[in-house]
Order: sequence, then structure tokens, then C-alpha cells
Amino acid sequence: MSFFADLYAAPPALLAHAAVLLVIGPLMAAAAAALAPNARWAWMIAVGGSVFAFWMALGVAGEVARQGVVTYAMGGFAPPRGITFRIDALGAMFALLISAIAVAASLFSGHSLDGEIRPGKRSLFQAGFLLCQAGLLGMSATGDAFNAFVFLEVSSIGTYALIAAGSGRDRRALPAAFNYLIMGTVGATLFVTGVGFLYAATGTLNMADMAQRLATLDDNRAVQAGFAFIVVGLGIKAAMFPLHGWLPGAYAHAPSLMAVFLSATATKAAIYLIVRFAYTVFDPGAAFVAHFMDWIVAPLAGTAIIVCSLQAMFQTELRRMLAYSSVAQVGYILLGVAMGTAAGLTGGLLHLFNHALMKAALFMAVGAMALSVKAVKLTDFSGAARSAPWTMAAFGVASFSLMGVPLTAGFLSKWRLVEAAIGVEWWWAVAVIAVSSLLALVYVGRMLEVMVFRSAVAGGDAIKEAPIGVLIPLWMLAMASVWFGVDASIPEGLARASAAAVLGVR
Amino acid sequence: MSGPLAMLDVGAIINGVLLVMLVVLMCAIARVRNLLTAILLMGVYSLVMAVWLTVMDAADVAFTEAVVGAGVSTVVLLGAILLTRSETAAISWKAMIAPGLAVLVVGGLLVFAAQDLPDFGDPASPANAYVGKLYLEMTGGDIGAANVVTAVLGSYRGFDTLGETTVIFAAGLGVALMLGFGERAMSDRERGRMPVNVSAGEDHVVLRVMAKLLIPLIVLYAFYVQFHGDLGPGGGFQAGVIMAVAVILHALVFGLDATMHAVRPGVARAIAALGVLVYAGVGIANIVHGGTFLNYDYLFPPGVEARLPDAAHHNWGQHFGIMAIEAGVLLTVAATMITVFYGFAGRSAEAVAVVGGDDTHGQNP
Amino acid sequence: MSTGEILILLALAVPLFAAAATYGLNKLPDVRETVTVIAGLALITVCAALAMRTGHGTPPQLLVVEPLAGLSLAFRLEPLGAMFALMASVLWAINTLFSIGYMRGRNEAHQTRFYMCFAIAMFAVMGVAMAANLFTLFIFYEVLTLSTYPLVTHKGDEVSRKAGRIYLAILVGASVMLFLPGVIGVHVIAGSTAFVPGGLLAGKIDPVTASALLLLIVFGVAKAALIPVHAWLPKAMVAPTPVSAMLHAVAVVNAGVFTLLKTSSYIFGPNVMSEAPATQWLLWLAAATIVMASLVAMTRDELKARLAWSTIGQLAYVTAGALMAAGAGLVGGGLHMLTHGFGKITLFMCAGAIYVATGVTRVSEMRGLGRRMPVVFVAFLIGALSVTGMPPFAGMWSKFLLITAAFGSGRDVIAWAMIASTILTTLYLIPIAVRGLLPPVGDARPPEFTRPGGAPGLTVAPLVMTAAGTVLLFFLIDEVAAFLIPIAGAAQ
Amino acid sequence: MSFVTSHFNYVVVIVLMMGGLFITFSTGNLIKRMIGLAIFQTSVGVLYISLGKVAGGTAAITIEATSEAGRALSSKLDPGYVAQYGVDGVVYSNPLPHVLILTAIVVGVSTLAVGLAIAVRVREAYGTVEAGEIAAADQAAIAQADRRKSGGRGR
Repeated sequence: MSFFADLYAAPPALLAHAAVLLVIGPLMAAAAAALAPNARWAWMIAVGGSVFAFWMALGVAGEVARQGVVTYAMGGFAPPRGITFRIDALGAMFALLISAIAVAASLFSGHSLDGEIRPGKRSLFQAGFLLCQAGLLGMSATGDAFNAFVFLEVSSIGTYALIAAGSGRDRRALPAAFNYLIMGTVGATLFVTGVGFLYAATGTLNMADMAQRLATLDDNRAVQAGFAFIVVGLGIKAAMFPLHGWLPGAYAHAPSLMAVFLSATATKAAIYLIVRFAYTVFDPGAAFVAHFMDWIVAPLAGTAIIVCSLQAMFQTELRRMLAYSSVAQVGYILLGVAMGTAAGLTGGLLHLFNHALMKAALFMAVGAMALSVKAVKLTDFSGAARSAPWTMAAFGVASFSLMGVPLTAGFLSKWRLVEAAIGVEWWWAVAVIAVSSLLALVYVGRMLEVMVFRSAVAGGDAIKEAPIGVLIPLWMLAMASVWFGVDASIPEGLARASAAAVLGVR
Repeated sequence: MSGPLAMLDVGAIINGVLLVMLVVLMCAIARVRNLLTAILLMGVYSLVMAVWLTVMDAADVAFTEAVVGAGVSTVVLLGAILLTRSETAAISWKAMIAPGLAVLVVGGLLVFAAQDLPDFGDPASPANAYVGKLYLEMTGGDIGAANVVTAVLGSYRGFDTLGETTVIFAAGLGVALMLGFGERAMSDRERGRMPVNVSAGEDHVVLRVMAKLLIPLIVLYAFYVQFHGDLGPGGGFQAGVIMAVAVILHALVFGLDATMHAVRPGVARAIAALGVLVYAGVGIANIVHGGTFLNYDYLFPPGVEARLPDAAHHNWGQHFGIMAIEAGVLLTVAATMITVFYGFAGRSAEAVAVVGGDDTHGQNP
Repeated sequence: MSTGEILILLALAVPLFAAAATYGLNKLPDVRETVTVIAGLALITVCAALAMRTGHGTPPQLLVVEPLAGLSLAFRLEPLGAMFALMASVLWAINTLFSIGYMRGRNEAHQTRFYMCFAIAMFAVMGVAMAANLFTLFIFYEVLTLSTYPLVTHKGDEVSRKAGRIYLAILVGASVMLFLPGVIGVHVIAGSTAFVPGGLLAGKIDPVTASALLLLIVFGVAKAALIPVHAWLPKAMVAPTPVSAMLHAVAVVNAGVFTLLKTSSYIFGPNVMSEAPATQWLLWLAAATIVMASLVAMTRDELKARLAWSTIGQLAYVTAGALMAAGAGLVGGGLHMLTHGFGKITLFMCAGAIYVATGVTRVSEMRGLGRRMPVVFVAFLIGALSVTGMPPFAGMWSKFLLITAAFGSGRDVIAWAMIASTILTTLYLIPIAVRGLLPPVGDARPPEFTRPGGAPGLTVAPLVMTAAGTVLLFFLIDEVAAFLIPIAGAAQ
Repeated sequence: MSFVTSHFNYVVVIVLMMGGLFITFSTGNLIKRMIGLAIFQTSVGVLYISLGKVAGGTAAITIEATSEAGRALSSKLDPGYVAQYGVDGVVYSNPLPHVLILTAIVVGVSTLAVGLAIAVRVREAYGTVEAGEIAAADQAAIAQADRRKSGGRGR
């Protein structure tokens, strides 16, 4: 975090409002993009809005590094009356991650929409993308339980249609998006039911206030059920096994911009809220929290890691492989979270950060390769290394990180997770991670084997190299995976500070 | 047993009857296979819900439920079955096992939770005794609005309402992205074919005259609801829906095509975005004038508010602030509802049959 | 930047440069191979300089990056590593000559890829040899596996691809599922993975945990080919002979036993090793491997397969040395790496020369062939005698030291197993050379040269050099042992 | 007041919630699913609003305790009750759940609109809105593509 403490981001007058501008910036940009005269303008607005959000996120991270917690009272009303933004290290980490990925994704969108969305609808699409971003940032910033629900919906409602817009390529996007809508809405409604129980027990919606009052309500059955509702509801949004059924279809058929952005951020934001509620709102000393984590979340996470890695091995479509791998990676993250120790949480959050970078890069590379050619199945990508070496190289780097090759980011986070598992003596978790690393080796190896060693199918159009406008964000992400594998001080510092901030409440 | 509980008993009976009606309606909806029937039952469900909400003293919510649940939802659902089909397939009992189990788990958790929920009507429950009461006590001083719900909605939790407005805007975007803005209906007209679904009024003079009379009245009522929100139930959301109803009525009587030329889809889309910008812009103005986001005490530049008439007794900043954001809500809601209507209505079943899918433009132009 | 740091960087950069240059010079085979040879010579110089700086004073060291606290990519020379690096660089240079002769003699395809992967493998060997901690060693260990995979599947047919899959599955599988958790375990307990004289874990670990870690690491390092993780080695023999000679008789397998020696000496330390119950079990397993591998080798008619099984047995000697953790065991193990390397590469290069000249691969067909190829078969005899442990060839010393160490530490079973295997080795290696050199029995004629002129000069010269090397080492062994003594010192 | 009557509203919440969820999950018809989802979402409204009801309270629109309406309200209640739970002499129901549920209703209708729009597009692309038939169509399409590919290879 010291990196951010020394960072001069903006003048203090602006920094004072950075927390809210972080969310309002993309939100207003969304409205502006909908007003934009053509797709080009909308794209520039999207890039501008995303860059602005990232700038503000840097500012907030700096303030958090200096003060510990940034609070911002909407309307000037002190909690519990008003809605308050409360950003600690954890929130700052997510704000940074989401906005950084958004910058890369928005740059990518300059080209990716060309083959997927009709020109007349591109500005709407950009507006929807910005709304999704604003919603996710709001989730990571807010200190109010109900406001979190509102932002959850802001990030979701437009997104369903954005995923369905992938039907220009493949009609399967439509039922996939519908399925996601049903599951997502059920999840959000379960979440808000849980919040209702907490409200019934505490009378407040402010998370910090709630936490104080919940500390004496361990035996309240409404609170206990509320915990289950909140974790399960968010678990659906986070694709927690076995509630992940919506994810593979949604990620596989969405327009590539959404696949890039959602795979890196959407499930992560839901995980953020799980961590936020489980460890800072509920009394972490309560037996029901520990039991739920130990006996439900952790075993399910372990199962997800193995089962979904296996499923990834047997897919025939490239993006579906990546999507199943995402569910498995959510398993890793939740495994770390479920440990409930500082080391476990650090490992889980670090993996979350790294996975966002690598999965965004992978989906972006796949999207870039499919820009010119209709390529869906893994075999459609054969010979990609020859005809699109730069795109393929970035894919290779990111997939190394996914495998957990040493000196990539993915290795370090798995390392931390194993260390944490040893720390709490979860030997089964060590075994699960070891076995799944091998499975990852197999399915990633299968992708690379087809793309690098096999020559292109005769008669088919060769995959074309991505334009420079796509290569830049793609390589930014790929290099980040390497950089953070060589020098993890920034993400590790963030994850460590987050774990301390979350568990320090104890 | 005197006082409050005696009062409650009368209400409790009505409450119970209405809730039982809701359950019965829900069961009926679950059983029927004809979707049109299900939709109409859903409309009745919403109306009963609205009545129940009134009994629960939730006047604003009741108003919204009536307008949205019984009104907008029904219209959208009808539009959807017009474009799909009206009978559901039979379900085998095997297909019910897994959902049944999931539902039982949820139900079990709910029963578990319900045991520790406060008694109905308990004034001392945490929910009623803490922040809720705080709002009732402080609205007079903080905001100065008679309708505490409006105060909470517009000011205390104005940020939620901004999110809500954004959700509406997002839904409009989503529907437009999926179904377009009815441009297909417009192009049908240019090709000499009539959109099939609407325009009953071509040869009904009575309808046309009545509509011409009603539409201004509806708009007027919408403005009443909009500006009366400070004092009674109502506000930008309800007003926006009513405003949209005026446009929908116009389309039903004079034809979608005529309406689309009067209120162009592009204009509706722009207004929806504008509403969000107005809302957020008010918040930014507060920041510029030295406050925090959505702190209407800083709505005016420093020093201006004191010079307004009767500044000692009126909280003009809050008053105008809420009015301004409600205007933003009105714009977005009305324009979005119109966009949604255009989307569904403009995609006539016939046009769909002719054109097939959408967005299937060439991969390699 | 100090001289030591520059030398370490050079040791890594030279093979990498060779790889890049090979790739760039795809179209110019002569230049390409000249560059490789020059790179080999340059690497010898660098490694010699490094070795000279290792014996006294502060050894050369270099910290590259430290991704997490206590987890760094760093290099630091110590005697064993310096010896390994120097030996590998010398044999690489010699083997490059042999490769040129072999690959051209057989008109193999994809020669550029071959030289490139070879150079990358050498880069990995340098990294393994100079690693300052277990984490760095692990990284280069994996690079070595991956860079040799294309060499194993060089032929590209179904057999070699299947062998390649087994190769990867065992080596990577074991290292990811066992070795890596072991490394992480070390890091958790000690807070670092650095190689520390006397043992990083000394005093920080109880015997049971130590046993668990030891089992993870010994079985995780499948390159050491202890039964039952040996199956990849015979499979890898589908690779071209220069690969088998250099990598699967010397570099790769030595990287495996080197890892075990380093772990034993610098991670666990002698006290922990002797207290851990698993040490004893593993020693028995090593003894069994020594005997069983020799027995299997006797049954193999394919020359390279016989040599491969022989290698498995000889590696178990080093593993046993590492496990004994007594000073003599470690030094003996280190020496055995060296002497066995020189002997075995000679044998493999002979097999390659025979194959290039005649296409013969089976022992049963080689009777009398020595009359046609006397130099090759004499060299084979020398190599075989050295591997068996006969004076005046280098192999004798290391075996002698290991057997002495086994008796000395009261582990008679191990000693007897080694002695038994020596006898078996005599039975399965020496007769090949002797029968080749003796006149054919009856009217059976030795196979004809399929290549005009027999084995190319470039395939014969290298094996003469390495055969001479075994003799030379016999006389230089004192110096080498003295050089290695510090690792034993660390163990006392 | 017995436990059953004091918790009757929650029983209805449970039934509505289970019923809505069951309709959503058990039917294959996409439109019907949306209807089920809408019922599921309204059940949360019943929960919140029930929590916010105060016995003897009125809608949260401030009235003077001395006005006619105010006096009419207070006359039915125990003065001690009014003093303890009322604000300025009048007992109101809790306005906060109302605000929350206003938002929830809006979210519900937004979801409904987007969901139905997607369902309409599904119908256009597949000719049906039954999940079972959609899945069958997808599988048939995949099988057909595979056949075409293998046929093409033979050619």
C-alpha cells in the first residue's frame, strides 16, 4: 500500500469527492454515451469514463493508504440516516481492479464491437457497459446494505441484454442471457431478503452500524438465516459451485467485450460482497459464520476446483473451456476466503486479482482472434500461432499464468493459497490445489497444443492478427500478469492490507 | 387489551383477508396454462397487493404498485405474449423434483428465520424504533417536507433513488438493444404495410375524440402527481409512468406510427439519458457549491439561499433539490416507458415472421 | 556489478544467446552450428571462471527478483553446483560436435528446433546448478522438462508423441503435485527456501513433518528416476541419441539427483535427515532400485534401453548417497554424478555412432562389429569399465566412496546392494564391448555399414574425448574431491 | 395476540416466496418464468412492508397532532402508547421500508421488461419459448454442424 500512499493523484479538493466521482463518473458517461451521435463518439466517451474512474480509484487508494478508511456521506447526512460510502483497503483494491480492467476493456471495445453489434446500437452498448461498470464500482464503494443491492441491480439489468446481444454471432446467447437473468435476479432477491432479515434484527442498513448491533445477536435465527440468504444469493452472482450453471453459457456466447469485462469483474464484485458481509458485517466470532464457511463454502469450493477443471478439459468450444476454468478459479478464491485467516484471505484476494488480469487477457485474445473469422470451437483456432503470433503470444503468457507457471502472477497466488491451507492444516485443500494444477496443465496444454502446434484447417479462413488498437490493451493485461508474477508487491500489499482491514474489525 | 391492539384487530382482519387472496391468486397463476389468464390474474394480484399496501400505510408504494404492477407490467407482458405464444407446455412431475427441493430448502430457511422476526405491528421492534423513527423525527428539521417517504426517497436515501433511476435507464437500454425502437414498424409503413398490432381508432370517432380530451388530462394529472409529491403520495416515478400512459393511449388510438412521429424514438432515448444527467448533475452542483454529493443544502451558490423569500422557515435548497431530482426521475421514467413500449409494440408479430432474427448482419461485411 | 554477478549472468545468457542465434540462423546451418560450438566453448570458460571463484572467499551470487518476501529468484554458487555447471558445459560442447555428426549423418529434420531446444535445456541446467534456493531450482527444473519435451518427440510419429506425453505427465505431474507442495512446505516452515550450509530446516522441524517433506521431494523429483517414478526414462529413449547421451544420461537426470543432494545437504541438513524415519525407507527403496534396475538392464536387447536402465540404477547410487547424509555419502554422490556422467555419455555416443554407421540398435546384432569400428568399441569398453567401477577409470572412486560411506554409517544392506549391482553391471555392459571386439563366431558376419564410410568423424571424436576424460578424472579425483569437501563440511 | 397471528404475515411471505420460486424453476415457458420471478420479487415487498407496520400508525405524511385527523387517530390509542412511540403526538408507520420497496418494485419491473424482451428474441431465433425445445434445437444444430464438417472432409 505504500506505493499508493506516496502517489499524488489529484488536488485535494477533487480527492475529497473521489469516492463518489468514482461511481458517478461512469454513470454520467453512460448517459452521455447514450446521447452520443455515433459509435465513434460513444467509444471515446466510454474510454474517457473508464479512465476517469481509474483515476479516481487511484486517488481513493491513495487516501485509503494514508488514512485507512475513506468515508463519504451522501447528501451530508451522517450514518445511519444517510447512505454512506465507506472504502477501506478491500474496497480500494476492488475499485482499482474493476476500473483498471474497464480501461483495458473499453480500449478493446473500439474494435471488438465491429463484428458483433450493429452500428446503430453500438452507442447503446457502450452506455450499457459503462452502467455495468458504475454498478460494480458502486458495490465496492458503498457502506450501505440496501444500496449494495441497488448497485448490484444497476450492474446487472443492462448486462443481461448486453450478453443477449451476442446473438448476432450465435443465437445461443439469448437463452444463456435469459438463464442468467433468472438466476441473477433470484440471487439478488435472496440477497435483499437476507438484508431484510438483518434490517428486522438491527433496524439499520448502514453496514458498520449493523455490524455493531449484530455483535450481540449471534443467537437470532433471523440473523443466521439472513447470513445464509446473503451468501447464497451472492453465491449465485459469484458462480459459486453448484450455483454456477448460468456462467458458462453467458460467458461463452456474450459479445467479447462483455466476456472480457464480466469474467474479470462481475463474479469478483459478488465475492467482494460475500467477504464484506461475512467478515465485517456479521460477527466473525459467531459459530454459525465459521460453520457455514468450514462445512459448506469450503467443501463446495474444493469440489468446484476439481469438477469444473475436469469439465473444462472436456469442452470443445474454447470460450466454454475458459468459462469453466473461471468457475474453478472462483473455487480457489472462495477456498481462501473460507479459511477465514489473514493468510487465507490474502491468498484468495491475490488470486482474485491475478485471475481477473489473466482471464481478461485470455478472453480478449480469443475475442481478437475471432474478430475476422467465425471461430468457436477449439479446433477453429488451430494454426493461430502462425497467422497471429502477437495475439497468440499474449494468449500464451496469460494461459501460463492460468496454469500457474512460476514467475507469473497465477503461480504466486496459488503458492499463497497452499501456504494458507497448510497454515490452517487443511491438507485436503493442498491436495485439491495440487491435483487441479495438473488438470489446468492438461486443459491449457490442450488449448496451446491446438493453437500452436496444429496447422490451420485447410480451406478455412486463417485467423488474422489483431489490430494494434486491440494489441495494446491485450499486452497491457498480459504484461501485468508477468509483472505481478515477478514483483507482487502491489497486489500483495493490497491483498494483505485488505485482509487486515477486514479481519481487523474483530 | 385496549388502545393500539384493538385498533390493530380491525386492520388485522383486512390484512389477513387480503394476504390470503394474494396466496390464492398466486396458486391460480401457478396452475393455469393459458398465459393470457395468468397475466390477467397477475394484474389482479398487483391490484390486491396495492390495496394491501394501502392498509399497511404504504401509500406511495401502493400507488406505485398499482401503476407499475397492474399497469406497466401487464402491458409489457401482453406485448410479449403477442410476440410469442399464449399457452405453456405441460410439466411432467419429474421436472418438478429438483425445483421442489430447492424451494423446500429456501422455505425451510424462511421458517427458521421467521421464528425470530418481530411481532407484526410491534412499534418497539428494532426496525421501527431506530432509523425509521429517526426519519419521522428529523424530516421536519432536515428537509421540511410533509411526506416523509418523499424526504427519505429524495434526500436521505437520494443516492438509492439515483441508482433506481439508473436501473430504469438500463432497462430501457436493454429493451432497445434487444427489440430496437420500433424502427421496423416505421419501415413497414414505408413499404406500404400497416403494423398489425395496434391502432384501433382509425374509424372510431368516439374513441378519437375521447382520447383527445383524455390525453391532456392525463398529462395534467401526471404533473399534479409530480409536484404534489412533497405533500402527499406521488413523485417523479409515478408521474413518469402516468405520462407514458398518455403516450401509450395515443398510440393505441391513433396508431403507433403517428405516435412515433409525434414522440420520436430517438427523442425518447435522449430524454431518458437526460433524466439521469439531470439527477446526477444536481449532485455535482452540490459538490461544486461546497457540499457533498446530493446535499441539497448546497444546491444554490453560497449566499443565494438566504436571499430567497421566507428563507428562515423554508428549506429551499432541499425543496428545490428534491423537485429537481424528481424532474430527472420523471424524464427518465417516462421516456424509458415509452421506449419499452415502442420496442414491444414496434416489433409486430408479422414483421418478425418475415424478417426472422435481428442483429444477424454479416460477419464479414 | 561485480565480476561474480556478471559471470552468473553470462552463464545464463550464453545458452540463451545460442538459442536465439540458432533460431535466427535457420537458413545457414554451417553458421548456426559454428555459433553453437563457440557458445559451448564460451560457456566452458565462464563455468571454469565461476568454479575458480567458488572455492574460497565469497562465492559469486546474484539476486534477480523477489516476488514475495522470502521467495526470490536468486543464484549463488557452491562447490557442487559449480562442478555440475562445469561438467555440463564441457559435455555440452563435446556433445554438440557429436550432434552435428549425428544429425547430418542421419539427415534429421527440424535441426534448428533441435539445437534451439538443446541450448534452452542448457540454460535450464545452468539455472539449476547455480540456484541459490529451492524455488529458483524448481523453476529451472521445470524449464528443463519443458525444453526437452520437443526433443523427446523430435521424430513426430505416434510412438514418440506417446512417449512424450508420458515424459511430461510423470515429470510435470510429480513436480507439480509433490515437489511443489514440498517446496511450499519448506517455505511455510522456514520462511524461505534458501540453501543454507548445515540445513535450512535444522532445528525447525520434527522428524514426522521432515519425513513427509522428504517423501514429497524425493518422489516429486522424478528426474532422479527412483522406482516407481522412473518410467519416463526408458520412454525418453525415442529421442535422437545426442539427446539421450547429453540430457537423459547426464543433464536431466543429474539435475534430479543434484536436487536431492542439495536438498539433503542444504535444506534438511544431516541431523534432520538421520532422525527422519522416511530416510531409512527411502534408502531401502534406493537399494531395491539399484538391484532391480541392473536386473532389468540385463534383459534388454535394445542397447539404448539397456543403458537407460543402467542409468536408473546408477542414479539410485547418488540418491542413496544423498540420503545417507554422511559427509562421505554426499561427496561420493557428487563425484558419482561426475564420473557416471562421463562414462554414460561415452556409452550413448558409441550407441549413436553405431546407429549412424550401421542402423543397428540391438545388442545381439553387434557381435564382431568392433572389428569394423575398433575405436568406437574400445571407447565403449572404457566407458563400460568406468561405469562398472574398475580402475584406472574414474567410476571406481565414486563407487568406492559410496560403498565405504554405506558401511561406515552401518547401512550394510545398501553397501551389499551396490556391490551386487557392480557385478551385474559387469555382466550386462562389458560383454557388449568384448563380443564386439572378438572375432565373430562361425560364419555369422557383422552388420555392414549402411552409410558409406561408416561413422562420421564428428561422431567418433567426441566419444574418444569423453573416454579419455574418464581416465583423466581417475587421476584428478583428489582435486575434485577436495573441491567438494565443503558440502560434506556443511553436513557435519 | 398469539404467535400465529403475530407472524401470519411472515407465513404469507414464505408461501409467496416458495410459490414464486417454484413457478420460476419448474416451468419451461420463459414468459411464465418471468411471471414467477415477479411474484418472487413481490414477496420480498410483503416482508419489508410487514416489518414496517406500526400498530395504530398512519401513513408517514406528517399531520398536526392538534388537527382533526390527528385527534381522530390519537383518540383510538392509549396516550402512553402515543407518547412512547409517536412523533409529535402522532403514531406513524415506518417510512423506511416503503422507500426500499419502491426501489425494489422499480427493479422488478425493469427486470421484467428486459427479461421479456430477451424472451421475444428467443422466440424469433428459435420459434419457441419453451426451454426444453430450445435445448433440443441447440443440440440438433450442433449435431448438424458436426455432420456437415465430417461430410466436408470426405468431399
